[in-house]
Amino acid sequence: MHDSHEHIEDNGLKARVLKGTGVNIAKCYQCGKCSAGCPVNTEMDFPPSVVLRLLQTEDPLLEEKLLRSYSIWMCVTCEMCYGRCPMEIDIPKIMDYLRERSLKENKVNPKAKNIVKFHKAFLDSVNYTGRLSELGLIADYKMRTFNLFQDVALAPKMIARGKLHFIPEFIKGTDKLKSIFSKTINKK
Amino acid sequence: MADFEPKIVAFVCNWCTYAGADLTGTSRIKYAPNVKIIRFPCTGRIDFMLLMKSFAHGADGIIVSGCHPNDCHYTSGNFHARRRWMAFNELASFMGIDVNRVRFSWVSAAEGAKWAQIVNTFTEEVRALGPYNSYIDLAKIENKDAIV
Amino acid sequence: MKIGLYPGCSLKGGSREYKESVVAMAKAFDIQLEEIPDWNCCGATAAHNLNHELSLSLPARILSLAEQAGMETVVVPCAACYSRLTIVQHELNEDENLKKKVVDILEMPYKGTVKVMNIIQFLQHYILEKLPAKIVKPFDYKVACYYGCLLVRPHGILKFDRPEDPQTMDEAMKVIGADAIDWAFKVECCGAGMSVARTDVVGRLSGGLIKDAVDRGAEAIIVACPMCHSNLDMRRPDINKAMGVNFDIPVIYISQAIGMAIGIDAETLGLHRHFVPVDLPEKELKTQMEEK
Amino acid sequence: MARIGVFVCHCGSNISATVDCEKVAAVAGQFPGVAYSISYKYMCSDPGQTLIKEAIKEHKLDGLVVAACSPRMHEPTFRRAAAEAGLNPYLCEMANLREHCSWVHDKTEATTNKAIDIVRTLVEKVKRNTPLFPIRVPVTKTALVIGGGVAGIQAALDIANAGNKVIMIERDPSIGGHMSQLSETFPTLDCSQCILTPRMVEVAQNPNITLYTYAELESLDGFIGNFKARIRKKDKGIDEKTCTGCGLCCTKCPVKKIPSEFEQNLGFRTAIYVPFPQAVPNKPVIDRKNCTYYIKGKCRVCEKLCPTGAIRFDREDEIIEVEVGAVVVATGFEILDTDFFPEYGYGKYKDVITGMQFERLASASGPTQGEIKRPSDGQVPKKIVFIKCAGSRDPAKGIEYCSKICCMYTAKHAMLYKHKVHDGEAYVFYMDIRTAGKNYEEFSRRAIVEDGARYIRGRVSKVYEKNGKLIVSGVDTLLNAMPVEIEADMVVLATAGIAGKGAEELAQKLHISYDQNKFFSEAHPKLKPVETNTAGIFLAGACHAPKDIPESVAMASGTAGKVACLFSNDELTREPIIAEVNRFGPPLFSTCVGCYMCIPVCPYQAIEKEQIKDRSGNVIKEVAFVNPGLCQGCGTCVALCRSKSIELHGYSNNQVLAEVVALLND
Repeated sequence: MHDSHEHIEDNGLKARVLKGTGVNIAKCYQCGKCSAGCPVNTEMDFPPSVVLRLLQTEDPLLEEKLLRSYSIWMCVTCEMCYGRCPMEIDIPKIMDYLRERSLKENKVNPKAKNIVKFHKAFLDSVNYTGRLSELGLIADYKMRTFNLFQDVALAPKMIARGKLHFIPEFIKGTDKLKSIFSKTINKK
Repeated sequence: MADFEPKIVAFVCNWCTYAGADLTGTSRIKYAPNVKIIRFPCTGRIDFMLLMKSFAHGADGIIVSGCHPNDCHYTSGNFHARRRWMAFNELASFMGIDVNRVRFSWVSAAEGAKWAQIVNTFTEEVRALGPYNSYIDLAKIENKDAIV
Repeated sequence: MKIGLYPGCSLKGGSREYKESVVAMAKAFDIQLEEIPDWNCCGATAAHNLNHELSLSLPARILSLAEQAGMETVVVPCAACYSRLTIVQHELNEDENLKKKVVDILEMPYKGTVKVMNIIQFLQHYILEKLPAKIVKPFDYKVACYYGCLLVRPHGILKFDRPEDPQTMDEAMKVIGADAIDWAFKVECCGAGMSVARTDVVGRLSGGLIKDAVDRGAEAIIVACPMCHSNLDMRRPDINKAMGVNFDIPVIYISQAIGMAIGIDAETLGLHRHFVPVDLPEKELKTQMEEK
Repeated sequence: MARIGVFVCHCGSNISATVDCEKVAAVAGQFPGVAYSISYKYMCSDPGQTLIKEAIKEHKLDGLVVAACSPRMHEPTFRRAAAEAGLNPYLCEMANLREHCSWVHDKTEATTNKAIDIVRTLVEKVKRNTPLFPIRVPVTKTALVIGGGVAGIQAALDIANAGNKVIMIERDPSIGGHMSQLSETFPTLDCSQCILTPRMVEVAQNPNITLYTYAELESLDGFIGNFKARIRKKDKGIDEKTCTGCGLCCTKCPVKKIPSEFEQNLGFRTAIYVPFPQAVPNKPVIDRKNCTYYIKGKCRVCEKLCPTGAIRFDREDEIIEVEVGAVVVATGFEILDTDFFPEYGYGKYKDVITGMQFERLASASGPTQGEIKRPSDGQVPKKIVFIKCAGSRDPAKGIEYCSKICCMYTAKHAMLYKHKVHDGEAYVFYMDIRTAGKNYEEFSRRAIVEDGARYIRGRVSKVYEKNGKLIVSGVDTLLNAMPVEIEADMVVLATAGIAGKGAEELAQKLHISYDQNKFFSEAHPKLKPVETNTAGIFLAGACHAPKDIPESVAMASGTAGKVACLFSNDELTREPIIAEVNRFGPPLFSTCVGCYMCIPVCPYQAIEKEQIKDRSGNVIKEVAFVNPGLCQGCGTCVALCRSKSIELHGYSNNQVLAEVVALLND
């Protein structure tokens, strides 16, 4: 699974991706098939193959650009790139890694703030109740993003169809969950 | 110990290392006279027995050298040699033979300089290790010249 | 027969009709689905987007709970949850250290032995062969089976169906008398997690695939993923806006379609919960007889 | 007591500058068994050699050690001298005092001593040398050529024209191979048929060549110069002597809708058929799988109609045995089918075709008489997309290597298309353009610059069909990986070239090795490109790796040259430095215990099991036997043999041990 590659000791992003995900970016020969199949290619400032290219350069400036890019947040993890890559490079895994780094080094692209906020809202809801409460999520998300009017039309229809619960259900192991969160994403 | 001149035997294949050693000569690269070469068609031909006998007859060090992987004149002889060498290594160290006194290497017909360098470094290493009498005792040869 | 069930959050809320129909369908075949006690959210896209360890731990807890409940098989109707659970199980089995790490985080035992099944595998194992006998009203419609991303990718790990132009769902639909059309967007992405944050993207992607299905004469789109469903169904207004058209093709869960074929009433199947009404034209009996 | 002569050479001052040659000679003279010892300025010179020859006679020497330069330099010289003086040349050894001593050490006591040690070592060895005699094996001057493609044809003609017999076998009903299916050929765009068919006819007419089509190799035994091949001649259902090839049977055969292999399933053939008009031989065969008579037991229309009564339903396959001295393997390659590619529709789209199918469409003799028409509806495609590296350079789903020929033939296809459909658009998706070769780069540039083919750098992710169009979604990696979507009428996949069907089984029949992609392996990647590691078996063409026509033909001629060399003498003489499993009289027969560890390690498959039988033919013992025809003398088996039952002549255990002992005990 992991391509071992002892020669790389430097702590450039390419090397860190290898350490962190076991994916060897040097394998990519830039055929572009990933970008060709990517459903959100046009939304991205750097399509997948370009993301890999940027990593291949091992140029700190370009790596910086990448961590601050919108692409890594636009990726919907549909796995199409991975599924068709002739070199079987796990690009979604790389994207996950880059997002995590971008967040840790708080270099999240301004345009991607909403996406991140949504994910955070989602996880907070899970952290809080153990499960996702859609109403809670939507509300929380709106508070974070302040676009209060998006989807207002949706909520009532959902309620009418019994799809929104006002009282979120709590699982018994919420404390367990909290400890999981504190040991991972909320680690100080 | 300063005046100790190690005796080193080199078992080499005709096509790569022997030719490489020839090149060392034609390019006039100097090396220690301690190493003496015995020519074989292929490292595949070189078996344990020769190494043991060499020690038994007072060799302080042994070099086994042939073609680089995939360059073997006989396509795969050197691979068998390498496999055999790995097995020997295990066995030898188990038997208490000092495996530091055996050097396995690839030297191609173009690597005259490399040959000289291998000989010199190995000679110094063996010189540092001192004479290898322990094996002779170990082997307890009644009549050294049994097969002469 | 008792089999473990991991509904996941959507099937509790926004996509409750999926769960309702799955349970009803299973019941019709005397299969009792038992929810994993005190299950939690799998973390979905959000978790693996933000934190790898969290994205491993949440599903690991679910699997651990299932193990403790003595469940050998767990059905995961939600394709997204199915993908997360399967991938995590795979990653942990591949890497002992990672497993240890996660177990420390969980403070729970974890073996990684539970057999995780998606809804189609569940059908194949327990239902399809018994199905023909139970059909009362063949589902005699042209349908576009939409697999989406997470059911078939990454193929190396899921090892389910073929990654391009999969067939298993089509086969299942043929059993209940449907005409599963050959179309081009079976495994294309609907926009998935962007549903809220980038609704416009969903409009474009989902719109594109609905258009292809409609163009090829599909009367219904069959799905096996709540995310796909909410994007294609709940987001229909956005889609129609984005495409400047007015698609009214219904989006039906595979379990609902089968439910309809074996005569479970619309109420139980939760068809009324859809945003795009499911009113399929009555086919005249003749064709039904042929199907029988 | 041995009578060894030691001859120490000064090599001008090359040796004597650092080595005291007189001393060496003097000391050597004292060695037990040395009868004569002398030093001289130039041993390799005429007087030097005369000196040696006379000494041999005068002192009745039974062994020589010439202490001079490297044996790799002058061993042949001195062995010849020895032979001229009536001494077996293999009783002469050289001590390398120059390259391994004088040139690499300073003038010291130690250097001279080393020289002495080296000489002593060789003296001890030569004492144990035995007379050896070059191995002579007769050569059957007939070559078996397997495969009648352009490589096989070229090899056969060259070998035959050198005055040797050739037996060519071809699996299909006609020779010609893939080349006969091609339309035009790069980089000159001359018609493939026009240049190939004359050579095909030559093969049929050359008195030195015996052609068996519809035939396959059953088995091969023996060794270089002396192979025995068994050939299965599949029953053709006709009598070739009486058949005039009028073709009436083919026109009248009721089974008409069989997809034609030659037309790549774009056309049809009958059950009794000639694969294509210019076929050689131009006589039909009955395809048993599709013939109504063989399926249902009745029909026989062809039989009734045949004016010469050549149809034969009563025959079976025939096995013939031939003796050949060399084998040329020219079995060619295959290409991946369109159904190999999931993302391109698993072959379900009729208008997604392979490069080979495009060749048929473009060929004047093809199913469309050279008009480019879509298989689905016969329309002329106005937009055509060529996808390169379809399966090549794709470790995940296809093959890891580059198929090499696709860049050129795709450029050619784009050109041909533009020449035939002037208002058409040709798109080529590529990753790299690899056109190394004489006039190749110029050719591919022409496709772009003059014929206006639109090259887009990027791999196509998906092809799907929508209202009669093929939607090709690709990307332009030179424009920040911008998506490119083309509504094409036809898509041509430059599908990977892969090893031929049954390559593996054939390799096992021939005992030749093949690589991880099932292409046959050459004996040495640089220096023995056409030999296999089984002596007497050679390679030609694309069975070795994907190759274009010029390369295949060049390789074939190279191979033919090798075969001609082999056939240029009536006997093969080979160095007697080979291994031998010992043999004794009864009751022992041999110390070989029959563990056969030696068999798998031999790189030349030279070792086989031999049964030792008594007079009444009962097997007494089974032991290993080294085939002197195949053994190359590497000695790997010797080192491996547990019972020390194998000796390598010239390097026997006895000899080398003596060397070791002598070297270490001064």
